[in-house]
Amino acid sequence: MSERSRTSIGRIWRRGLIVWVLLLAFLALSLFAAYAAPASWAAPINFGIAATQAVLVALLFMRLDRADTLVRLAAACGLFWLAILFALTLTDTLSRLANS
Amino acid sequence: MSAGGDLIEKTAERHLREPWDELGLAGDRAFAYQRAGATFGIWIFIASEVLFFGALFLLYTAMRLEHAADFAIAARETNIVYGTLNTALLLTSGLCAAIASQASEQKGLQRLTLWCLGATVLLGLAFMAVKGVEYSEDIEKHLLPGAGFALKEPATQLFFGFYWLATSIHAIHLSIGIALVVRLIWKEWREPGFLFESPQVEVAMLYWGFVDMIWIVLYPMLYLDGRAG
Amino acid sequence: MSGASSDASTLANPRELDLGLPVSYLAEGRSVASWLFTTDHKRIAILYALSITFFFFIGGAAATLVRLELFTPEGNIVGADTYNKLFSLHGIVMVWFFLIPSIPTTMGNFLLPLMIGARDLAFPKLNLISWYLNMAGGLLTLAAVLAGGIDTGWTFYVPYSTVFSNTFVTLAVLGVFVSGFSTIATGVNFIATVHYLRAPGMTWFRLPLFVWAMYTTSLIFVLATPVLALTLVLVIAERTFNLPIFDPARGGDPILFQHLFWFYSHPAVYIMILPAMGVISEVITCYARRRIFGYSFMVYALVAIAVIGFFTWGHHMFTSGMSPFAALVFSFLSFIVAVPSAIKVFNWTATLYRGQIGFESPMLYALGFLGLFTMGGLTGLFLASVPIDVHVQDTYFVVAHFHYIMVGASVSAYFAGLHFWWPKVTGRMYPESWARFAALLMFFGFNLTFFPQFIAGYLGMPRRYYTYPPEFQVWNVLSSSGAAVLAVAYLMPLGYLTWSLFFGGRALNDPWNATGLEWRTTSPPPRQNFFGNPQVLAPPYDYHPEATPPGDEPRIAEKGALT
Amino acid sequence: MLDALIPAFLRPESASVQAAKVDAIFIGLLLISSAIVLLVVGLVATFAIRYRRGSSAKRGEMPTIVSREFEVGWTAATLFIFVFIFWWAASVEIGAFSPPKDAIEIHVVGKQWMWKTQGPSGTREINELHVPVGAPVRLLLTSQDVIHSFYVPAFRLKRDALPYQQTETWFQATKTGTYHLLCTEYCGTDHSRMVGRIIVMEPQDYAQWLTRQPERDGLAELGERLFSERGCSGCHNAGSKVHAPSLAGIWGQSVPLEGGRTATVDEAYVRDSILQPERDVVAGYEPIMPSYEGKLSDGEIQALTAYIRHGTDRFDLIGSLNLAPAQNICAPGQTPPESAPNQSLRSPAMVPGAPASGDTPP
Ligand code: HEA
Ligand code: HEA
Ligand code: HEC
Ligand code: CUA
Ligand SMILES: [Cu+2]
Repeated sequence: MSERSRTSIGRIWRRGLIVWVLLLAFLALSLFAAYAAPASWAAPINFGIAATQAVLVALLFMRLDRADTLVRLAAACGLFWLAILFALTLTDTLSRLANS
Repeated sequence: MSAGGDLIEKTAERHLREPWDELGLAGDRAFAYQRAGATFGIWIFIASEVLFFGALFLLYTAMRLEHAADFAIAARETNIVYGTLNTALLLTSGLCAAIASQASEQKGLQRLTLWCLGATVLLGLAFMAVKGVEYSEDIEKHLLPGAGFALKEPATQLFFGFYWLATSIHAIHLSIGIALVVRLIWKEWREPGFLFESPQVEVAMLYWGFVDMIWIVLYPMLYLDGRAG
Repeated sequence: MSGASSDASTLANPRELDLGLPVSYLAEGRSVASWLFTTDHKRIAILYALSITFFFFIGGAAATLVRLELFTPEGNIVGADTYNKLFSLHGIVMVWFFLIPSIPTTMGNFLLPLMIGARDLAFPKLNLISWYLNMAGGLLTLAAVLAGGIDTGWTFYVPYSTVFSNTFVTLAVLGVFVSGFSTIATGVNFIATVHYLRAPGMTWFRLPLFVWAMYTTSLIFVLATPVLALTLVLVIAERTFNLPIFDPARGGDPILFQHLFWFYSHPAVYIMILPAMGVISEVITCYARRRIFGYSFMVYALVAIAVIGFFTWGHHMFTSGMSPFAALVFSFLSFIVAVPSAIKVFNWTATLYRGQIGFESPMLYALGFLGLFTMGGLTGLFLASVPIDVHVQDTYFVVAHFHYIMVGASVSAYFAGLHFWWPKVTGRMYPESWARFAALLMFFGFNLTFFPQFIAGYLGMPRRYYTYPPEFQVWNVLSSSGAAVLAVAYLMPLGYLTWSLFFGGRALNDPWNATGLEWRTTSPPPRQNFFGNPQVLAPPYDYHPEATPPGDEPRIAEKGALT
Repeated sequence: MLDALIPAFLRPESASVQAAKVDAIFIGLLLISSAIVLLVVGLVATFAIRYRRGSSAKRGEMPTIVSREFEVGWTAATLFIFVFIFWWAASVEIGAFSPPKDAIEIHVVGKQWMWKTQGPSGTREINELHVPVGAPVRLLLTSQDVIHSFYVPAFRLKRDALPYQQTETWFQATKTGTYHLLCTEYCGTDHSRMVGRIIVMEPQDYAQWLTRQPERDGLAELGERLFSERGCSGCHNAGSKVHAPSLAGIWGQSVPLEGGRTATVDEAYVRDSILQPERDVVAGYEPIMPSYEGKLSDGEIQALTAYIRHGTDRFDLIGSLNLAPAQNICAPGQTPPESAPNQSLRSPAMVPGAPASGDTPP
């Protein structure tokens, strides 16, 4: 706690604003990519950008970067279980699709 | 037995104790404990919410894999101006929320905390307003699935089914977030100093951040597909 | 002998009756409001106990009518639609309003803080809210029943539930949805409690297995329930707003619904068995007077079941039109998840070795659990083999499989725990010989009810059938007779336990001579749980590290009673 | 051989190639499981008796190393057994996966609450399916409303029929006879009455049966017209708001009547139902059907009866569902015409991402 209270207002703002500018820049980038990139590239680029933005928010706005291991573990669990859901369901849908 | 009796008398005054009392923790550690517990609790809840929205995203993924072309056609019909504006609004509100949360941890920053909370609420409300306008235009354009739907490709209805569902679930989450923040402001107003180091600020702001992230993912799903070419 | 020792002067002495000690949690406030607005985990546990008992009898009454109808091959007692509503009601109520909350919210709520030496759960208010959500959900579902019922089965398969059923699906689904929040909240609460509120010395590998069971169950609560919640939202949206999601006529995929549903519902069956496993571990060690065999493996097994349980849901969909490749993947994973269950069964058996085994009623239930769980689990392996499942899917073989586990195992464990901790919870002893008789009767009635269903199922009798080809009648008559026995057996505890509340002997603090922190306080415990700061110095189940000392045995009812 | 271990009345009829294989696995599993149950229950009982409270059996500390060795040992052993069972079951499944090329192709449509089938040369049946013994039969299933499941216990065969999708399975009967056809996916009110028969015939009988199949005659066509002109369809059709029983596939069935009696649907019953509907009211329905006494001629009643007998549905399932017509139909005993396997009906491959035919997945 004491370590936290040393952070000055200036630092809080500086750090926050940098992240915010980055986020908006990414937003602009994905908007641009949606129109300019070839159709087959647009989706990967856009979802890649979205993922990057989400990571930024999680790490720097929601402060996962300084959180306890336990909290990080909780976040990781969410993602891991999400991966189970996606992987096994898509095993079925994709293998059905591939043959229809 | 006498020692036990003693203890009982003491506790009788403070009828309801916090569970972490008497865990042998020094006073301020107990407080940090409470805060850490609350943060951990909300993160577990967020993990749970990740699966809630994850299932929704899975639905999108599976349907889009099956009907890629129709989805691209349908996605072109959403209003990208509102969508982008809303994304920007939410990202900014996320900034305010993050600042509020960090400011609340420090003495002397109560005003900043309060202002940032206020800004967060306002940006959230602005998002809802834009969404409302967008919804009414969508309805005018007959983008509500069912009879009289504007597009003829069958799976475009699926896309809009997803669109309405995802955006309204997100809006419900956002409203809860707004309510939480308004409650914080109200509490501070009733009981100045409440916000300082309150675990509730952190909890509300983490929730806000999560709702933000959901929109970040929804944005390319709903607005960016099918724009090229 | 106690594994959980403490500061002797401040803790209640387990071997004495505490006559002079202050009010128990039961006596603190007698008004209705003091119950309805309590944040005491023990009182909330009692509230839950009342509500799930209520729902159990509702579900049981529906089952009784189902069995009555199936006595003959023709439909003669109720109409086809009523029958469909009955088994749907039975499944929905039993799963979501009885079995899933049963052990976690009653014994879990009551014992989790006691066992780890805490004053309460981490979020006491949230705990109370959970109960209200649970009740709200249950009442919504009951409202659906009163309004006219729901006939989709507990699985709500689309497009039947979304497009074709004209019963009160939305209301019932809403009820289940709301109760989902209740379980998520409970899960969050339990996890935070175990992480943050363990007493000094209560390390992870000193946790009683019941606490581990609660912890792993909570993981499933938190990570599986949201998917069900979303799925139910989709059903509601499709029904009420006509949004196309699964509607095949508009390109939706009904199989996707099944994936989402079973992603929750398969792990949910482990929600129903893990707590039972926790209870059994406590009971068996106490009445065998032995340390649990292979504690660490028991822990790993619980965690493994909770995690691997998420990988196997597709075994409910072998005939659904899912891709055969996926079917094989899921089949394989289903076999893998059975390994940790095997570890548990073998370890319980080994725990009996060289014990001082007594046959008090909780132990009778526990031994019954061992046999019935093994039977149910092994038939699960039949189902996990694709070619066999193709034959018996949606037949009574499946019905028998899951009743063996859910009723034979989980409900037995519930009763084992109920009897085991009854003295702690109420401060009264129940009549032991009645309890033993009920346990035996339940075991007998259970097997008579459900064993014939394996045969009927393998012979090809489909489930959810209101009328059936007459050659299956023999098995159904057996099964229905068994159900009557079972009904009597279930009514008995209701009778004698209620009796004991008023006329039962006062219980000692530790009538079974058990280890575990929950026995180191008065029966019933005070609002604050302990008199002082519990501290843990040894691993759990410290029954007799060396050879059994003579006289190390539960104080049985007579000796445990004051009068 | 092995199945002799089980008394006959506990064994379901076994009438297909697949059935024998399933039974073999079943019995194998049964043996393993019985051994396990005996082991567990035996140990529990032995310990419970020998180490009952107060018995004089010797107790003492167990050697500490034993525990770990035991754990690893039985974990490995169960894992091994499980993998073995999986391998066994899976290999049977994979082996039985794709139908032989020359299989007879039959389209099956499930519908609340009946099975409609269309076999080679367009023979249509309701709640019945005639097949020759010894010939592989490939079923292509779909549904018009909700999910149903096509189940023939004697063949150990089950496959869901999904709306707007096609699933498939196959069997090869080994014994002539009549077998249950059941619906095993819950599909609403009369789920348990969605039953029929599979009739397995000698190939020559089957060939004869094929030739005997009447086309739908003029009488039924007339009945069909009358059915809508006289307003019957207003109540009896599936989409109707009035609560009236569906007449699809009721011919020859027994229906439960108000008051606990049952009646078999035949000419007399249909005639009675039309002329004196209040006499035999179907259980669970209001007696709201008007009498047509004097409003229909005998000929018209006959036409309606013929229509009810031959199926009340327009039976153009191939057309209505846009399914490609079956290509490799052949009478049993003949060689199939050199047929390119119908690509769009290809079974899902075992390998995801296998080269797809037709349109490429996105
Ligand atoms: C508490 C509930 C519970 C539990 C714990 C389980 C446990 C298991 N279940 Fe069950 N199941 C249900 C409740 C449960 N099930 C329900 C409700 C349904 C039907 C839902 C519906 O359709 O309505 C169902 C349906 C169901 C199906 C689908 C059937 C169908 O509809 O076609 C399958 C298929 O694989 C299956 C498999 C298994 C397996 C492999 C396990 C395993 O976890 C079992 C593991 C345990 C053991 C194996 C026993 C102990 C082991 C030993 C003693 C080791 C020695 C053994 C050997 C060496 C062989 N279950
Ligand atoms: C947790 C779970 C649970 C429990 C405890 C039970 C308990 C029982 N179930 Fe269960 N059952 C399910 C979960 C459960 N069931 C599920 C999920 C389904 C699938 C539903 C679906 O298909 O969607 C199902 C389906 C199901 C069927 C299949 C219906 C069908 O497919 O058509 C049958 C049939 O025999 C049955 C019977 C019983 C019986 C006899 C009991 C007995 O153990 C109950 C005993 C209890 C009592 C009898 C109550 C006590 C006494 C009274 C209330 C007094 C009144 C009675 C008398 C005077 C006799 N159940
Ligand atoms: C007003 C609605 C209505 C109309 C019009 C009507 N029916 Fe019915 N029908 C019913 C109802 C309700 C029942 C069930 C109760 C009963 O048996 O009387 C029924 C029963 C029957 C049955 C017995 C069904 C069974 O499952 O056993 C037959 C056959 C039948 N109708 C034929 C006809 C024919 C042919 C016509 C037209 C000439 C017709 N109905 C017109 C409502 C109607
Ligand atoms: Cu069709 Cu059940
Ligand atoms: Cu399962």
